[in-house]
Amino acid sequence: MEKRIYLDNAATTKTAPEVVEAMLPYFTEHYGNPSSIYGFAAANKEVITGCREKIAGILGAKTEEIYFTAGGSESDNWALVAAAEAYAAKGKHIITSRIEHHAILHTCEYLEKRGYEVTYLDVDEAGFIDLEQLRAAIREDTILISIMFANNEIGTIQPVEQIGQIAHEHGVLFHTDGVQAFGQVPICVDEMHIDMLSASGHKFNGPKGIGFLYIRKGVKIRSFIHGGAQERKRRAGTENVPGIVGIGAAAERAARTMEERTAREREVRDYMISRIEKEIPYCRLNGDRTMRLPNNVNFSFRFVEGESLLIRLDRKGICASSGSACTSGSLDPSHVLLAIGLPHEIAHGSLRMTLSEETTKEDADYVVDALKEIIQIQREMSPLYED
Amino acid sequence: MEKRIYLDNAATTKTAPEVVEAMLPYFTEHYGNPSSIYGFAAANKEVITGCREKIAGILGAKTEEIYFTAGGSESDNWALVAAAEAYAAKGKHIITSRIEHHAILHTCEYLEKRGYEVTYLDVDEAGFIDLEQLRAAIREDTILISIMFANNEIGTIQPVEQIGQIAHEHGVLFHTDGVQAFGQVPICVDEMHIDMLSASGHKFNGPKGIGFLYIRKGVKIRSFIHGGAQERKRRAGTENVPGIVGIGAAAERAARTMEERTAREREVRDYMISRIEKEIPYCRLNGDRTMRLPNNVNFSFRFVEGESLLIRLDRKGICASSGSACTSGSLDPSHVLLAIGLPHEIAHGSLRMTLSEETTKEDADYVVDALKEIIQIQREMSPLYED
Amino acid sequence: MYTEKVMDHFEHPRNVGEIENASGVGTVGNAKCGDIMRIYLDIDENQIIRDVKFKTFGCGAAVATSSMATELVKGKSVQEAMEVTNKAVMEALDGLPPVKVHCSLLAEEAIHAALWDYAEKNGIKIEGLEKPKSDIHEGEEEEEEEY
Amino acid sequence: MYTEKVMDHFEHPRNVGEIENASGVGTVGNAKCGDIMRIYLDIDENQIIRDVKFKTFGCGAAVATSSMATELVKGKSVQEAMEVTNKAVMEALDGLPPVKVHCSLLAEEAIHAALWDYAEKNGIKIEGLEKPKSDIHEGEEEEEEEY
Ligand SMILES: Cc1ncc(COP(=O)(O)O)c(C=O)c1O
Ligand SMILES: Cc1ncc(COP(=O)(O)O)c(C=O)c1O
Ligand code: FES
Ligand code: FES
Repeated sequence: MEKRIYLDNAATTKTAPEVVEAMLPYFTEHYGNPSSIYGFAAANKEVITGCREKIAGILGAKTEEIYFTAGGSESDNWALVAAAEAYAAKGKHIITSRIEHHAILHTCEYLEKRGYEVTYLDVDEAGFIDLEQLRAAIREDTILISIMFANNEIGTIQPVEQIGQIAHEHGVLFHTDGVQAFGQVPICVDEMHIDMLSASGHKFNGPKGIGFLYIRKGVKIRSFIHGGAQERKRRAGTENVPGIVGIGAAAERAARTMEERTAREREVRDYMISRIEKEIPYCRLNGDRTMRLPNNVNFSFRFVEGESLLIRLDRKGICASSGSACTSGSLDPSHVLLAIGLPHEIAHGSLRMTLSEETTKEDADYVVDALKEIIQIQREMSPLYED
Repeated sequence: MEKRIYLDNAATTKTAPEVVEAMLPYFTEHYGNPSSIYGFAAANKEVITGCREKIAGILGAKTEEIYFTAGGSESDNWALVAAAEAYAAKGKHIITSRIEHHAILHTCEYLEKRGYEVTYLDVDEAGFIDLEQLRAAIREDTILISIMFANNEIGTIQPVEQIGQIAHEHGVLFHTDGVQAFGQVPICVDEMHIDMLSASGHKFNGPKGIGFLYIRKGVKIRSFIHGGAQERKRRAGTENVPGIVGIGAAAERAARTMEERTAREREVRDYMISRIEKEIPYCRLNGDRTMRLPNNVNFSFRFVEGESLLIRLDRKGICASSGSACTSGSLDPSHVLLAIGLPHEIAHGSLRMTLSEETTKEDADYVVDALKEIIQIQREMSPLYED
Repeated sequence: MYTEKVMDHFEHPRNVGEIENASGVGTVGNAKCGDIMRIYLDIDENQIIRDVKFKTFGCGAAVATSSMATELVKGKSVQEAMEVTNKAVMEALDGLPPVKVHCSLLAEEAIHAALWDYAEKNGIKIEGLEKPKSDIHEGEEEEEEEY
Repeated sequence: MYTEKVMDHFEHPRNVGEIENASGVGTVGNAKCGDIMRIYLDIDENQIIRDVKFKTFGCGAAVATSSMATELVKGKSVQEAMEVTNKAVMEALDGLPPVKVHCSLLAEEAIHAALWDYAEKNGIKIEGLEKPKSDIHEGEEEEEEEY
């Protein structure tokens, strides 16, 4: 096989072989519809409950507070749209941040068209929201605060517990997009005052096309996909049994390995960051140095354009991203990098590398060496660079 | 293994082993995010396009008119909600039927709460809508007609082509819930004047948690799940690559085997129907005799309650359903059976058996023999039966 | 979904049948699901339930609770029979799924209806017994969504 | 996503560099993506492009189209160079993905800007050549959703 160093684990991860193993019987053997009455299929209902239980256990939640969805985007859309509709009588104001994933931001735009008002909090140069600005933004008619747990581009981890506390002091619901955080940092929904949390299976070595939304008991949000009585009547559609089994197994695995795995990732991450900072001029680490996802490395290199950089890295077997993979269809520079104050052309030359437990120091060395060479080539070709 | 005769293929089907085989490499090898730029992952973009192409080919549609979703329920919700929003300026009236799946009916109720008006067409005793009633129901402000292709309980196949013609004569969009029809009956979106069609992978030996919505080019419906730029910006969320590969393989398989498979099913179906009608008194075949899904058998037995019947059948290794599996969480008798005019207590005693290509005549004999015995026991226990 | 006890009483229901010239007969229907249950009581001059039979058109839980309820009242005095509540029946069956709780109410109600019939016929008053409604459970179950 | 030709020109770009005392220099920027391209022309007294160099800060398509465009204009007369449109460049590269079409416009525009510079300096008029705008592609690409 050709050399491949996969450093795009924030975009998606390899489904763990043990997860696939767990899923397999549910395709061709235990394929029954869990809503059915006969034992062969009804057993799947308990299998699903078991997966719910595992995830709830990890979050310190109740089993019946976990609702399966088709992924992080659906969870985000559901949380926002359905909560907005359910609490419309109380008010129509929502607070979020400028650095949310598009699944949040575009849903907010949609809600704005439907008569809701959205406040987008600024972030500082490390990507943190300002708790005082948050406090000041809360109004009589504020119904929801949605702030992501950890950012997918720059890896910054928000002070979630304080945000939750402020929300609850003011009687406002708190949703957090935990897609990047789940499985990477410990989460406790009670201590952190989280009312809703989105997650997506394929971000923690589970399968694609499955996610969940945690909804605290008592939160009155209606369903987003209407139809059958699945998921306590809140999310219609024949249950994706193999997917649910997969996300259950992946969640358990992520929780079990978290401490050791993230310690290793952190070490390689910091090694990589320090080599780049020492050896490549005109670079800037994006995001915070410590309140940072254990596997996230994000740099801007002046006089370097991102796509070219990625293609050259690809030629050397290195898979990385520039901004969010989801937005690569668009030409706009990353809204996250602009929000932390980078000028347009510098945002353009940024590189995100997100490690996995399989990334070694040797990989890091290979990547940094390749980077040095490529960046030199690109700079020489740039009309902006005069060195 | 214990004896098992699976007659609930309208609830869900076994994922075909060749389909699982096709999916497997996309979990642990080609796991990349198709939106990524590096070759390893970008190749998945073409894989997805290939699957789109296969499905488009079967429907006589264009490749870019197929949008992947998480299943039939999402497709139905999307078609209705997003079309309603997109065409709200033209009007707020929608026409559907009384026998739609809950994914349609409950979405209509949701839209009613949001100020839309819905006309529910009646059906006759075989389950057909009345084309004259349809014509009469169309108004200036009608924006959408949504009539299912084939009913999931009684198997009745609507005169889709005429419905489409009427819709288009009046300049109204036509959506059809093809979840039960796709792979079972030939569909041509152009000849049938279909603007949108929903389908769900697990109903034709594909995986659960994946479906698609066909949207004719030019139909202006917005996205339902907002976020990343996937699916031509119309359906956000990291693509479920294994699921898409699975539904593509299953669609191809369904199309390839359709003629032979459904011929065999039809034969066993009709054999079963004729034996039941001859040998079990007080029974009634629900649905039409000829315009009927090839694998659907649906009977009402007087003085017999459905759940008891199902449990007794289960004890004999027979998996069947009473009404739609999706509604079994509810106690209401099937809205479809009530709509075709069955009294409450007779609707209650109905049995749906949906065959697969694997169902043999011997299976049919075993099932009918078991049924005779069970129904006798139940009738003897019934306070309604005086024989 | 059902316990072993429920399955046992469903598959081998006790006391199925009718009693001719019963001391009391009660038929009740469940408006929610359309199921129907009829209980026959044979009560002696000491107000002891000598025999009991039932016929049920209903779900698995309805059959099992009918069967268990008849077992529980058999040999009891009419006053003792009043203590055979749906809770008692459910406990004896090791529980029922939440969505099936209403079925056990049907059994309780059927016994009460049969006792009422007996009381009426004999001009007796049974303490705590009220005239049975025909539609006993209309709108009583909570929507799951509203917690 | 890119053709082999594009990849070839991206990985081995022709004519990278600068020309001192060039006859004409054009620098253009793409407002949409922020990319920048600069073209240097060395033109002889017969209005033949003797040499051409470029520097580009931009995506793979931008680099490849710069490279191809310089190849196409080299040795041509200034009037012939006017025919090196973005279409011609794309064809020579066996096509570009739809989302990258605007990058090829950048190359066309950079050549035009360099020619304009040359024409201005020498008081020449080149037929069909207009004064370059600085922001050439604002709001020009269609939204996919609006078909
Ligand atoms: C006619 C019809 N429409 C929609 C659906 C919903 O499909 P899914 O459960 O895959 O979301 C079903 C199946 O339950 C169906 O039979
Ligand atoms: C922070 C965040 N939220 C939401 C999503 C959307 O998740 P999915 O693509 O699984 O729908 C992603 C991943 O792309 C993400 O990183
Ligand atoms: S559902 Fe009717 S008695 Fe149980
Ligand atoms: S994306 Fe900027 S030039 Fe291609």
